[in-house]
Amino acid sequence: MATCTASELMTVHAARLLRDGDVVFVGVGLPNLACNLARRTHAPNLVMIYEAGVIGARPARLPLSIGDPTLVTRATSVCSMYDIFTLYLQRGNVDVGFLGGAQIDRFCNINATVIGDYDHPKVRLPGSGGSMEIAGWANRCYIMTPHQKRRFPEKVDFATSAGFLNGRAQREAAGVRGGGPQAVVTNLGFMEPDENGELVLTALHPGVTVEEVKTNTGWDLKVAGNLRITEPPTEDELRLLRELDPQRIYLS
Amino acid sequence: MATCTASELMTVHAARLLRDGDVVFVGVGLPNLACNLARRTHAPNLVMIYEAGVIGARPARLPLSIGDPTLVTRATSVCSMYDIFTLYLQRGNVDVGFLGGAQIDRFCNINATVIGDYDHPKVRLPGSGGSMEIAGWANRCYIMTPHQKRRFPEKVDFATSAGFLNGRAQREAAGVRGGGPQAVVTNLGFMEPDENGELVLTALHPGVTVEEVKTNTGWDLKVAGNLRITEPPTEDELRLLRELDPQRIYLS
Amino acid sequence: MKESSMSKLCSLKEAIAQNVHDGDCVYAAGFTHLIPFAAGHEIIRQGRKDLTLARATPDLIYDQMVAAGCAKKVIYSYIGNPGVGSLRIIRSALETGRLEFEEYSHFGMISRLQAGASGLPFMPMNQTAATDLERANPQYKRVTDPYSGREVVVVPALTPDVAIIHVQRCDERGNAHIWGILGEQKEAAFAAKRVILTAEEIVPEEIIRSDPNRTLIPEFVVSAVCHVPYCSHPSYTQGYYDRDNAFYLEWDKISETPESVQAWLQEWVYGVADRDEYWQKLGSETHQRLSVPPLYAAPVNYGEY
Amino acid sequence: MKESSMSKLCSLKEAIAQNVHDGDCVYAAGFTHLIPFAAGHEIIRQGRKDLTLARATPDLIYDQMVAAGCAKKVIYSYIGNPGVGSLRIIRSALETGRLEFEEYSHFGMISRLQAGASGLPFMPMNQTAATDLERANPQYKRVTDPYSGREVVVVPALTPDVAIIHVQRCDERGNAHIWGILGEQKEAAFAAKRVILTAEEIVPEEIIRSDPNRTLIPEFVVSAVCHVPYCSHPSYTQGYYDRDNAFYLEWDKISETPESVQAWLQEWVYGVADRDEYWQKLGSETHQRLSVPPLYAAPVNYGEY
Repeated sequence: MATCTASELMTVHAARLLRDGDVVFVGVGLPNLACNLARRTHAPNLVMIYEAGVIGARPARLPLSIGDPTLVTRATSVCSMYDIFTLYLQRGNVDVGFLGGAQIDRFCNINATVIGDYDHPKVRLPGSGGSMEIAGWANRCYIMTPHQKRRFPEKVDFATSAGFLNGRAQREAAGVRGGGPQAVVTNLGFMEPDENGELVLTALHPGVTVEEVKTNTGWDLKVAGNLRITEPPTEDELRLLRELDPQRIYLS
Repeated sequence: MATCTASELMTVHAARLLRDGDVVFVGVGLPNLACNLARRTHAPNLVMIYEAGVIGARPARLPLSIGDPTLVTRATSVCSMYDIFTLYLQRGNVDVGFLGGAQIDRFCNINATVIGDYDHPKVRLPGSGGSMEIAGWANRCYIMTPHQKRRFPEKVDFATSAGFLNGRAQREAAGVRGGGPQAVVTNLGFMEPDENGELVLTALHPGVTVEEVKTNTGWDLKVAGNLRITEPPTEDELRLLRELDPQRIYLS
Repeated sequence: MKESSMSKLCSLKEAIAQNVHDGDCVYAAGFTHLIPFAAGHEIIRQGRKDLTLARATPDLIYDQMVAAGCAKKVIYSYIGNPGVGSLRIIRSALETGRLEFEEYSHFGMISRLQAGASGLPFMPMNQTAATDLERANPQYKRVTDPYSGREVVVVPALTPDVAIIHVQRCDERGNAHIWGILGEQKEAAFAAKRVILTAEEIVPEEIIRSDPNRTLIPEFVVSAVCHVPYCSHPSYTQGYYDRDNAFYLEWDKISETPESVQAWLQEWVYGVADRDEYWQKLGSETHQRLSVPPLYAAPVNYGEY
Repeated sequence: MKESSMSKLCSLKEAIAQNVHDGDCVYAAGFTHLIPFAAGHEIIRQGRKDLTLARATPDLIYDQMVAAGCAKKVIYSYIGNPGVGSLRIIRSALETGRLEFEEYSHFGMISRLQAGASGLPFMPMNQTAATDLERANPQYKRVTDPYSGREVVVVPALTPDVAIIHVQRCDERGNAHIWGILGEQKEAAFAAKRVILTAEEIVPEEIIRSDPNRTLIPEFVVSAVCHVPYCSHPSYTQGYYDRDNAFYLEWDKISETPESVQAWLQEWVYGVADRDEYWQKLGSETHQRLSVPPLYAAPVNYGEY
């Protein structure tokens, strides 16, 4: 089994979740690497779109910001931000969104706004950016994040983006078009929402124990009956991935 | 005094109403000729925009439709129809609109929809096109039309575009941004709205009598206290105008 | 899966057969420019019925489709023969009640498409003070602006079953460059459930990717890509050929009687297999008359990043 | 009046002096691309106060303007150093309450501009199921869709006093070609009451008119036109120079202490007269590092009609 870093492990597993032909709303960093890895392996027809208004990017170098000019040169299309959020995302043309935040809770709601009270916060985070709408309207959403207790509280201080609110029925009542989060990929394994929208442990990476995951999760994490052990990254996947970030800016 | 046709007379007078720097929402036909004449005389900085989404057209030949390709080649900008109606017209970037219709009434409301009842009309006309919004939102509107009784009823069968409704106060209550019609230019003279929004006769072309105008108007037309006689078209104006439509497609 | 497997290239005949069904709402887009006449003619040849024909400016193509019995309803904002006068066939069908209709202003019509394209249920518009059309068409409604307390006028999203969009060039997946008058091409493509793209030229992906800001329609809203040169005659394609104004005038005469309309359809629609045959039949004098000398845009440097 | 009399060319110093006043709401547009740093620095040099700085992504330029004491409020949807991390100065000013703020999602922010640009009082957005920000910011409201009875979320129009827009090229009247990432450039220009255009190149009108579909901003919304090459460094201008990622990383260090921030402002803003001097001061090694080989778009034929 090839050795790899936590970032590499998460990125390879996120890449595998993508399907050929998926239209993916991408950010910089690991999601960008996961998409490019998927394009070079099982999903050559993956279409990457960026909130800056870039569609079908073919970056020749590692993009260092969400508006890197290498995303534009050789792209299929460039449109305004308003068009990206209306014609693409709100209209239902986006299959997959990647989400991230400082906190993700039991029902997979995400906080990227504040730690503490909104008006008098302990920490003011960057804010929603595109994620409020991506979480609502992309067909499927995935989250990649290190598995740490402070990142997984029972309830987020502020729900910037909707997972399943207090349960799947509540999300459905809001009538949003997207299917919501499908999986949280961490360095320990996978958590996926159950029929009620609650995140449960569904897979462990090789060598990880259930106890280890529970210790690093802020609520009493349920474990799926059919708990899987994940397939480790292949040599090929790691080689291709490392070629995408040769200076290990994101893979460190 | 140079002799000219009714169309030439109206077009020259319409051209004179335009100011240098005006942004004008133009149609084909006489309004297009009036704008081009103004550009070649007193208003070189006139900007012509078309509902098709063309801004700053410089037609090298007489445009025969509102979407003629000669309007695009050498234009300043081309945008979508949605942008023309939002960013340009609704936002208040249009100074002047030209309007036309089968009927224009006492309060300068315009009918381009039906003669008779809407559901069982005697005649179904082309419909609003852009005129409903132009009449509401352009700063100033002008109308060019032959002076015939059937074109000037007391009340339109259908108000496609708003003049002053039943009086200026009523238009103001609707809160529309545009100033409404400023003048109706006919082959007999000018009618302009008074303080109540009612069209009154304000000018006669040389040789025309008040009686002649009244006979050709469908309501008891008031005559302004300071009734003017218009300055006839100059040789220069007629020469430039005729150069714009050498085959006399619109000037006949 | 190989990238080439994503090609959507097919004949216009196949594209219409697969994507336009009896009873569909069709939006054959274009504002004077890029009107997909070839697609309208193919729909006539395939004998589609009960279509709802939506479009700001029905133009001759809908007049012809109504004459051929394809339509049960039109949705429009201006029914005229642009630059000429009336659309005799549609007008008469409306006046006699043989054709259902829904009428808007241009802005109302385009706002319906914008809502449909944006995935929104409606779009707001400022009041125009003219309320007769609002009263005549119950699809117009009002909503109170919660900031000022004033009312705005709203129209509901339009999401046609199929949009037909003619473009200057696209790749075989359907990424399309459009220039010249844009009308409602982009909005119709995003609003529709299916999109048939017809193109003057099918070009390698690299041409499209050399100028991404020119790409208004992306592959993943496109169902079929058809190579149909001269698709828009008697309308035009900016940079490729001129508008045939003579035909617009001629149609005004042809459409004076049902007999001459049927004779015209027989000769120019039923009587030809496809657009190639139609274009050849027009003859070299017409080809010559509609040809246009080139005039190129200034270069644009994207940079080799 | 001669056409040349419509030139709006002036120095950036004059443009800022005439168009940006204490207390104004300023929208210095750009999404990573085309950020008008030179204009921000000129505002700092002229000592403007109490500005409301609106922009989806405040980026380093607003961090610098806040550090220089120009701002009393920010309106934003993402406060970060793009690709690097936090905007330390704004974040700290927000956390300590020294800076007022209004927060949206990107779509909320851009919808506010779209409404402002369109002359509409508000824009509707579909619900996202996440309602905490809606509750935290009373500018978010709801309206009932009259067609379905369901609620949509709305935001009010944003009409900044002045927008500052950097473009690749424009003519001296302000007709501007933009390519690459468009962000909210067009919407900000139409939404604002005044527009300052900064351009890499001032070109003859004929260049602009050779490609009208590339013109996103027309002269008649523009108040001033300034020729400011390299205006966007450390951001970039597509086709003209690269993004200076090294500086974005460096700012993360500089902004760790007020002393190093003030020293930086002293050296790079107060200590230089204008952008020319700033660019020369950066030195040939940086110029070299940010230069980009050309890569041109495929030709586009408009036709000599």
